[in-house]
Amino acid sequence: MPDPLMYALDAVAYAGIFGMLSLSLNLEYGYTNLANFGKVAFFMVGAYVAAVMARMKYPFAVYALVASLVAGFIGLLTSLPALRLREDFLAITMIALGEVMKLIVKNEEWLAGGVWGLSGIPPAVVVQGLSFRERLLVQIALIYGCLVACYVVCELIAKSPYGRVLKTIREDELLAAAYGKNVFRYKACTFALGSAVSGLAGALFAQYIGTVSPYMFEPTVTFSVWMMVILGGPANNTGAVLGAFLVEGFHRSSRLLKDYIGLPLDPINLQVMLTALLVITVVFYRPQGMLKERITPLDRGLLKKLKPMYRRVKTWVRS
Amino acid sequence: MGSILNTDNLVKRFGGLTAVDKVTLNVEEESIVGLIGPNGSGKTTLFNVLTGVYRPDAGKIFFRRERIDGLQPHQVYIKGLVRTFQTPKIIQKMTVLDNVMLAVRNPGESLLAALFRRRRWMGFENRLRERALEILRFLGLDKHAYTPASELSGGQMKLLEIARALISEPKMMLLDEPTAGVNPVLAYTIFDRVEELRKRFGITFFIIEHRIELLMKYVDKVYVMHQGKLIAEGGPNDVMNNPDVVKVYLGSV
Amino acid sequence: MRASRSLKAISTGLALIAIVVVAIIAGVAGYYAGQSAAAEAASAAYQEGYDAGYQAGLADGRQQALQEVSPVLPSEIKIGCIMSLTGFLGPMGENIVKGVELAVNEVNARGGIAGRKIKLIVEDDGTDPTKGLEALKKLVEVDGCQVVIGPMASGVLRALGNYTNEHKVVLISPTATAPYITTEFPDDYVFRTVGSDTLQGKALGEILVDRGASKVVILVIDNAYGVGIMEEAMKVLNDRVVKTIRYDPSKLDFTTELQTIKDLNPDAVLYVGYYEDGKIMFKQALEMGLDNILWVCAEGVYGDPMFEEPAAAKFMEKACIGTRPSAPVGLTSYELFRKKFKEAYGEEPPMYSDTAYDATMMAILAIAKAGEYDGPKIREALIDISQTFMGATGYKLFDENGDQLYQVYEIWDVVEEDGKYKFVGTGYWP
Amino acid sequence: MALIIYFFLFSPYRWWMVINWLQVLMNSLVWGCMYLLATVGLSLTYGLSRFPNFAHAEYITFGAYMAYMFFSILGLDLYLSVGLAVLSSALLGGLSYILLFKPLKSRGASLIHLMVASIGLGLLIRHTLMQVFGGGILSFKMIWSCIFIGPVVTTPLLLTAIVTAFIVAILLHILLMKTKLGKAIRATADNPELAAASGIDMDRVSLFTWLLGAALAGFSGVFLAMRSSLVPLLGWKVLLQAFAITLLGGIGSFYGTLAASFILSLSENLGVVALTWLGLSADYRSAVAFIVLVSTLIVKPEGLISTVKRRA
Repeated sequence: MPDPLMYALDAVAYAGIFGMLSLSLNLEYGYTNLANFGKVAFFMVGAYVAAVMARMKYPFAVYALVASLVAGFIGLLTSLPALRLREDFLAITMIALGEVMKLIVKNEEWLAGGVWGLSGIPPAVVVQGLSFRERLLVQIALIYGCLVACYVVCELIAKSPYGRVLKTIREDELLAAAYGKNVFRYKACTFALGSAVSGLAGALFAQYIGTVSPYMFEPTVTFSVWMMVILGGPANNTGAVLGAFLVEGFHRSSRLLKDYIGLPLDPINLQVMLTALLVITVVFYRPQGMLKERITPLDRGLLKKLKPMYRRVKTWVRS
Repeated sequence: MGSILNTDNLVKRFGGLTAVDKVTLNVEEESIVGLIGPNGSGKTTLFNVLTGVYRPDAGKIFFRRERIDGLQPHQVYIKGLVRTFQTPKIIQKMTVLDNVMLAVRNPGESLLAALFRRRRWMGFENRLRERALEILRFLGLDKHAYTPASELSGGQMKLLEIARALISEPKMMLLDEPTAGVNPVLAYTIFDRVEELRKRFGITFFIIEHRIELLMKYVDKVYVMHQGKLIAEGGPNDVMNNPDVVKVYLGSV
Repeated sequence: MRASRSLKAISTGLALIAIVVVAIIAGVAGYYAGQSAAAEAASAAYQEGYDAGYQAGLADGRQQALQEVSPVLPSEIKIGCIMSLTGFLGPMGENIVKGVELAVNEVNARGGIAGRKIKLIVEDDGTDPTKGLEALKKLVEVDGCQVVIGPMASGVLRALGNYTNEHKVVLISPTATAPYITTEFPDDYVFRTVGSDTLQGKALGEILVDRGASKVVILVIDNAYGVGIMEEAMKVLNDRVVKTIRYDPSKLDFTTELQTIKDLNPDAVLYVGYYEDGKIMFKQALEMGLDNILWVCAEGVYGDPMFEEPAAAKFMEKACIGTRPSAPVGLTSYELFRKKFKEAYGEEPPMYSDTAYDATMMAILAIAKAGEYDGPKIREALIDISQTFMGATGYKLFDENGDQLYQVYEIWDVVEEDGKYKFVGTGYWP
Repeated sequence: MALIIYFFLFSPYRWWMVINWLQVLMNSLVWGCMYLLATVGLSLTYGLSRFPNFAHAEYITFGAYMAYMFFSILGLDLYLSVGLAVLSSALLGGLSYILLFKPLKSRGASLIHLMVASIGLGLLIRHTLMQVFGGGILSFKMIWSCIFIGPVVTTPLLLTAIVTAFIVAILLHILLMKTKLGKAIRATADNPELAAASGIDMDRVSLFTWLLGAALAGFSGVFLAMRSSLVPLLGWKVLLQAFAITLLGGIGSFYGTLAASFILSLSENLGVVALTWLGLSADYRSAVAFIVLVSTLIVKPEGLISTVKRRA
């Protein structure tokens, strides 16, 4: 029976997963000015590692950890040759990496099913006797748990001296180096962290969809993530998540819309064309995105807000 | 007093162009040394070589009797050699205070510390903030401490750069045109502060400057550079009367 | 200056938000508008009752199915269709949808199922499993489809299997031939009206053996389709295979691969590919003079689009034979389908439009027999229907996996007649 | 590496004896020429405007589709349609520069924003083409008879491509070395500030380079499409190779591109030979470009012939 709420919730779950990708790109691009045009590669690595391990009946916590570690490690390894150079070199290398990684999983059947892909990946949390809605809600809880964790990590980083260094590197590498920051190490570290977060998103994605195949990881995924960050607002974590919601909502609504508006265009074509136009428009007229980067001193960060709240909760619990 | 920075036949080439040509110089501790020369004579390149931005093609650099040529910029910084830039490098999207504080090596600058051991660096951060505010007060910028750095005027940006260089407690500072684009009154203030800093903290200064008349009032020694070579050195008066220098300046005008 | 700039920034920001918000609202509103329209149509249709529907119901002696029709059916019966309209399989997808449309239009012209019109909702999956799953969710959750025709690619189908089984939605693919599709989800809601590649691989292998090829190079497209057939054919050919080459279809130059074949000097090549890469492969094979050996091809290159490239056509005429899943010899129902297709679209039915037609017809009949728009019931009805159904491509009796038990493969050859190329059948397998 | 050498020397089949090495060389030559035409524009605009234009792939595709439109749909003369296609491709390049990249640069857009915009533009062009011409395969419907030159097989089209590429290379050499405009292009790529200071009309030089680059890309698109067939991803499929060549040759360097085109096509073809004989999928062909790319970045990031400074 029709249940549009499920479709909406499904979109919410997707937005959560892509929100994590968007956060990780925000960390790389928004804070550090690293042009990672190969996001999809790390997403794919995470998904595949999770798929392989989940089929071997490892628990979610283990394979999610391994997935992010492997993705982070590959990210680190491949970015090393390009990180010392200008950002366009990283961009080109990463685009190429995305294509090559796809080639590898496609051709090495022993590794991950090759062109067949892998299916039958069990969901992370299995509770017997739940309805579809309840199961979806469990998934959403899991995904949003991870999203919140990533958000907190990103916020903590942004509001720390580490984040300050990243911003310095973003604005002026020479300045950062002249003031004692090992630019290369910071970049590599951030790239690895961003890739690890993407890997975690990939793990969530694999267990949510239940299948992985090389055809899921096309370069357009990367472009959507870029779209999310640029639309939402680089160097603003809330903006990055918001961007994920907007883009996912945009994709879904264009699929729904085409049933009621008799457009002579293919919906997927239209979707891509509009997305591309929107990106160009945003880059042109509002490069800072919908939510601007906030210029606040470090000491007015998240923790200052959280601490009283935490205290209040503590006293409430004790009383 | 010994020398703090000296170089030995330093060479830096770009393609066919020799930007720094066999430069040998010597800066005494706790002195203020000027570096002048016409545009394109290689002054900023020399600074870049000294601070590790460019690797020299030949020659040696000693800072406090230690070889520093071939080190990365951040390693040079750790040795206590700090520089400012010709066009002030200000992070527009940070507050003035953060712009100053970024100069200090902070235990919170590692990824793990940022995530887990926050309490450890927060104390450091608080102390650092006090110190930064103090330095801003000294340079008259304390009113703007919490405003975004993009709202400062050009002269204030220069001061901010000096503040940033100061907070790291350097042994020696390389100032690249500290008064470029600054009104004359502020320019004198800047040099007064430099003088004061030298006296108070014993910092050595090496300054590129175009306002020669201003520079000469403060420096102990001047180097003149032309087409990558040092063509003269000595006290302010000696240099100004050196025929080579006069020729260079008249020739270039 | 600054004020006006920030004003501009705010206004562009607001405009952006507005665009997105309007898009979302329009989507939601559109959905509810559609729902209320459907409700209106429902009351009208109920009055007409199923009597009229019975009168106008399906002919062709299928009354048995229709007698069991109960009035529980919704006023408008939605059938979903997921096809690859963009992406790598895009060109084929458009043709296959024609087969689905043909069946739906035909039934609608006769009054639909018990007077209820059938509404076909076509979604594009862009040959991407993620998009395919999203399309299926949209069809099931938003439109409430219980029967979905598609998807085309085995890889996409695989991503949908779990969801289909959980939500008890009947999925009939007219094209996905990879062997694992049905065995991976046994006793389930996934069916197909096309033979598994297990059979075709065997067919191709045996044809090669028949023709006495002792040195065979296997040249396949590097995806589930190509590799699937390759593995099955290897079981038949064993040590007759001197080399297997998997090529990347997205590369437009195969000269090096072809050169390897030429250097090996085999008796025959077993080739699996699609139109896009097939055309280039044959063109370049012709250029390299590889037309003096026998090429045995799978059905991916069967179809008139191949002749759009004259060089490929010439090569196929000279060197190629192949197999394709087809109806048994001289099947009347296929001729009927062909006639109808030609009337509707003015062209010969392209590859797989026949299986798509059959899949749709079976789905419609199953809905009619079930008398209720409900996945599990339709599934049972579908299995019943398959016992007696004779479609454009022959009997469709499903085995316990949802695979059809019989599949006949036509062996085709290409001939030239008055400067025009065409495919002719030369025999059948088995 | 050791494995490959081992395979070369001690494989019991002595397989290198059966390979027609001349044919491999011929294929490399052909592809080198195609790569050259496709990449020169990318390299020049990259050098001049200082950002990698990902939409360059779409100029290739666009040229091919335009040629198809003029030739197969409108039924014009072959040479005329190719000419028109090249012109319209140039027009597209020029327009995208004037309408998108130039204003973006003058607004002070960052390098990453330029790259993102160029990817967006590429997707826009590709999907517009898909919408107009359909996502299907189109073909020029021409048969090329084979020509045997000794043990090597080729076709008139390939010979034409080779000759064209050589003519284009010579013309480019004359343009860049002998004319004032060419000198201006090189000077601007070397040092934009200095060039502007010495009175070079930057706008005119940039615009000309973009027109020229897109025109050559469109030209290569026509050859690529005639050789195989016409699909919306035509350009994207050679983009990775194009970037590998650009970086290997040195950004903005014509001679570097010239050399790198042939180096890459040779290593790709040898790579495919090795892959098929090692029993690996020939799919890995594009990985060769990736390996070339990464090793360039590690060993000689400034490329064979450097004009642009690489470190930030």
